[in-house]
Amino acid sequence: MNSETLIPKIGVVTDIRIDTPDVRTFRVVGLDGKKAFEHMPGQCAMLSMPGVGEAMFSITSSPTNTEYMEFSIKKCGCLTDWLHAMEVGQQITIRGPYGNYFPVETDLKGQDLVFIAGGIGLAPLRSVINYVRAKRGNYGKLQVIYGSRSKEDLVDYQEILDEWMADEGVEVNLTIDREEEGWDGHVGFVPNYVKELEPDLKSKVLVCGPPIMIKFTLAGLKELGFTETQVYTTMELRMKCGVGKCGRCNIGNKYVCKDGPVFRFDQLDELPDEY
Amino acid sequence: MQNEMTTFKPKIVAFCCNWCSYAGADLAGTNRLTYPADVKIIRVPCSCRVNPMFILRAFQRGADGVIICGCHPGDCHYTTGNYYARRRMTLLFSMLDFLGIEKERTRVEWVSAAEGAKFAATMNDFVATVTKLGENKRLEDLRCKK
Amino acid sequence: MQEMMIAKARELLKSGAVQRVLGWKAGEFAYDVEPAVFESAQELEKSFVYNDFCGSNLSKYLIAQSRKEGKTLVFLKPCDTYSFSQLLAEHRIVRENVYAIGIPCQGKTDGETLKGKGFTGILSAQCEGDTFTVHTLYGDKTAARADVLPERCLNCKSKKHMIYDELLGEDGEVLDSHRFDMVEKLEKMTPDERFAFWRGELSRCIRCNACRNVCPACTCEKCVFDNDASGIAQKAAADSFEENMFHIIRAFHVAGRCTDCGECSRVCPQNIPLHLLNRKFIKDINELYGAYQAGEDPDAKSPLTDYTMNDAEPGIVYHRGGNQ
Amino acid sequence: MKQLSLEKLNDLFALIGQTEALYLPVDDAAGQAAYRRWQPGYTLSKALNTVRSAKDFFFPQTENLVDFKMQGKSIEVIDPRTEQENFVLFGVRACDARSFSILDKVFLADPVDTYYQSRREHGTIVTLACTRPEETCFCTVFGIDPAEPAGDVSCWIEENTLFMKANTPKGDALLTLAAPLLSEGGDDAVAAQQAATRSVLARLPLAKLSLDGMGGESMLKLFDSDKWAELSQACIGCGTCTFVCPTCQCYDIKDFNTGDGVRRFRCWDSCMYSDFTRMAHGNPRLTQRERFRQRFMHKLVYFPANNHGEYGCVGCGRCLSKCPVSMNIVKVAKALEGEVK
Repeated sequence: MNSETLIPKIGVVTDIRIDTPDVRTFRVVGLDGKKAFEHMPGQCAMLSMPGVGEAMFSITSSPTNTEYMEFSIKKCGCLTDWLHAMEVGQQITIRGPYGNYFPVETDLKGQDLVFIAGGIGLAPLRSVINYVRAKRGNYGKLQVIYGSRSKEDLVDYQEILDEWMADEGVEVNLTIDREEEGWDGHVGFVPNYVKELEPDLKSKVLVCGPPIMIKFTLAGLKELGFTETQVYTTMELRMKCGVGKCGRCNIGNKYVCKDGPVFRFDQLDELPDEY
Repeated sequence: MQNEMTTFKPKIVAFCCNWCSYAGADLAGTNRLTYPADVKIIRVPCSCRVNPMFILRAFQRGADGVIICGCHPGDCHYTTGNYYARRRMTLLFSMLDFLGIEKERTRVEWVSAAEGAKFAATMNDFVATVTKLGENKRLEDLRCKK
Repeated sequence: MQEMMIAKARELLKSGAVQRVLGWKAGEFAYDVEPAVFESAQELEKSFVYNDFCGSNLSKYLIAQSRKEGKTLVFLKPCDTYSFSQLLAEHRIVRENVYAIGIPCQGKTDGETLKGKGFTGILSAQCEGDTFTVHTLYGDKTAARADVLPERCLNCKSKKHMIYDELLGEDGEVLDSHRFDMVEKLEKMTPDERFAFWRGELSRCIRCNACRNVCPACTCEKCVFDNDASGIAQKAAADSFEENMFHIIRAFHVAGRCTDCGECSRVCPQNIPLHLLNRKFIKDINELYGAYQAGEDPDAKSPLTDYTMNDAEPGIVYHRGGNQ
Repeated sequence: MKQLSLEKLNDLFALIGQTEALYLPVDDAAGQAAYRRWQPGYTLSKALNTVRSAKDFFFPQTENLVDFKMQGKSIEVIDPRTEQENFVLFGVRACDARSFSILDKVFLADPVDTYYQSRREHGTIVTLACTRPEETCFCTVFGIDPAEPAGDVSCWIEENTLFMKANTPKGDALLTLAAPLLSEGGDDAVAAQQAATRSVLARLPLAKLSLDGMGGESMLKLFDSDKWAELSQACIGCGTCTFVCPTCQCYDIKDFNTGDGVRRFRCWDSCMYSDFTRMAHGNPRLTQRERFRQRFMHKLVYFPANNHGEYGCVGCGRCLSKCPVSMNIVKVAKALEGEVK
């Protein structure tokens, strides 16, 4: 890692994709046109526009993408408003990678994987899904259960249709909260859909989404017979330094930026309920 | 030293109310009355809109003097705005003086839409006063110094 | 007095007239008395105190306490009643949920003041008559009461309670204090001297926000200095400008509402005489717009939300006050 | 052991001040001690300790991290640091000296905070033994001996003599520099003073403060304790305890638009502040109870859980004397004692 960790590098935005009305995906490379740094799926980076703010975002592109990094960002505050308003060619600052990652080379290797995401929660999982798809032989069956408020709120919808659904051995189950015209797929909340689908009890589960969805999904998984040691999630708290020093993302004796953001639910059980 | 004094051009921020003083400034312009170009006018709906923080921010960002211009008392477009502004500014200026910050760097003048000449004269006088005082040193933010 | 207060509080708790008591709780030493809520007779017996160290003003706690179910009994010293009355005038306290008992006050000292007078290693302290006896690690020492009172009590403005439901002990009178003497002294200095004085004081500020958070007049749901969108949210005194601005604006925002309770100066860890800024505003208001004491008359209009046609022009500042 | 007559103390300061920046506690306008850069005419404060801790010298309240210049769509990143000068910190008490090793565990852990590291490398710490501890002192609870303070050089002042002992190569270098003024001897005088001080230490009211049961093992039990509501009820949510604390190290990173560019600086922050954890989607610590709990849980439970049982407190007593509502870590520890039994 860069020893001057608080001094960022310059990143150039080379492409902006409009995913949903409030989510855009930004493609970022370093000044030399190459990836600013290497990362593992689930890790994060600090993006910033000087004078506007700096915030932690999960890297949504897979490490197997050798050309650039991508960040899917929902518009919800000062910095993200600014990022949504910028144009291709804009320079921003970037530092990282920060945090741990999904244990794709250890615990998850050789396993059947179930990915459960809600809304923008797909962003950190997309990195893992594409990593696993690129190294298909190392993993078992893949199932993606993804829900959003409406069809237009489904992040990466085109990629899901064109690539994931086209892949053999990848089952994609989409759902939206309410009926709408032009949608003939499943309608209902993600936790209920998970219960209906009854994923294979042998698989490892990766969950990300709004806190309330995570809570009910976990409860549903337990009802189905999953144990907490099978389920992983990735967390988000306010962060400033990214290296476990500024104290902001401290929960119990852990720092989400350094010891997280990826936790297994049995690990979270040992921590104070403050997230 | 002498040279420095003569070349010093103060940066002045003038908060002008939309209804009287801004129009007064306009009139000064159309009548081709001159006042230093270093007076930067900020249009506000009413002199009452000027938050004390605006004045301090102006000093922080390098202003050497701040002047607030509004309608004459009794003529406020919103009936009473400038009466409130009058009390506020009096107390604020007195507080700045209490902290030892030169009181001549701040001023309130009532300028109507018809008083283009008064606007120009006021600005000329204020610029002269602040020029005499020199650079604002007591309410500056060193981070904003180039 | 303490016994009377406990008896009264116990009685009102027992009868169900009040659900909780806002008072002071004994600490580790004599002086570290903390504001506390008591909900039972046992708690009162165990740790309720009223002594010479109960300086903290409880009125601001009523903003939260009066929004709880049931009534809160609060003990208010004369100067606290000014804050209570002002907060009522600003509709910050639910009056019907408060039972206010006025209690007399002979001036309150605090650990910092004692330490400033050279008492170190304080284990306990008592006051009998006008003599303070302080037991320290290094022997017992005595001091005259007047010598260990902080400035705000030496220049007490009033021993009269402005508002109460019940009074324990005698009510006092509004006093003829010398509280503006120091402001006058500063006004007589030259601007250079004043600037040097305030730079010396304000440069010690660590921006802990204790002055703001303790102030009974600072009751905004969200302070402008905590609002990122305001562009002036600052957490640290990063530059002399920031310290100046924070304190000017803090004092300005409470001008006309500050009752001069002196809590800002009491809590300042750096002992900055912040009350002088508030008193300057009070003095100016008195001189320019007529005598006004916040918290005295709940129906009076605050001077900054009021005006007359013939108010002084801001230019008056050029002609009054200190030498130039 | 080296010694120097106190009459020559100013000569010593002048000698050190010639080659390095020398900071020492002097009395400020309000009669409290504060570290100032030495200049002729300054005298060493007699106060037990400074209001602000000595952490300022390694972790200043505000510090520029990086400057940005923006033009059109491009950004230029500028490291604003200039070469760090050597400095000597004189008169640090044993508690503050310990605090540096606590801060080291945070800032020197991987990845190293180079801003902090550079200051640590360039600073020489000269400690001064306490002789008149106050009732708020409880450093002994953390195994600190204020009669034998750590640091590069340890000092004792007894009667009219300053005794000095070097503990590290940096300390040796400083005493070598001061050698022309120093003479040998003083072991007996120092030992006598230490014995006297230690007898006072044993009588301190907080010397027997028990922290049994604190630490990682009882994390959830302490976190869920219902004492927190009562303990935090008086808290006004200011940052006094945090800012006077020698071990609090949370910081914020903010941008300041200078009109010419953007200056990114870090500044002390406090977990007691309402916006400390506020995010776009909400705040996990909504009331003062949670914020208050975080500060004390961090010092008494989380920090020791990560650092082999070492607490994030040195017992300097600053929060005891400075809290506006007289709430402090001692009251918290005592209230929680019953919870873990």
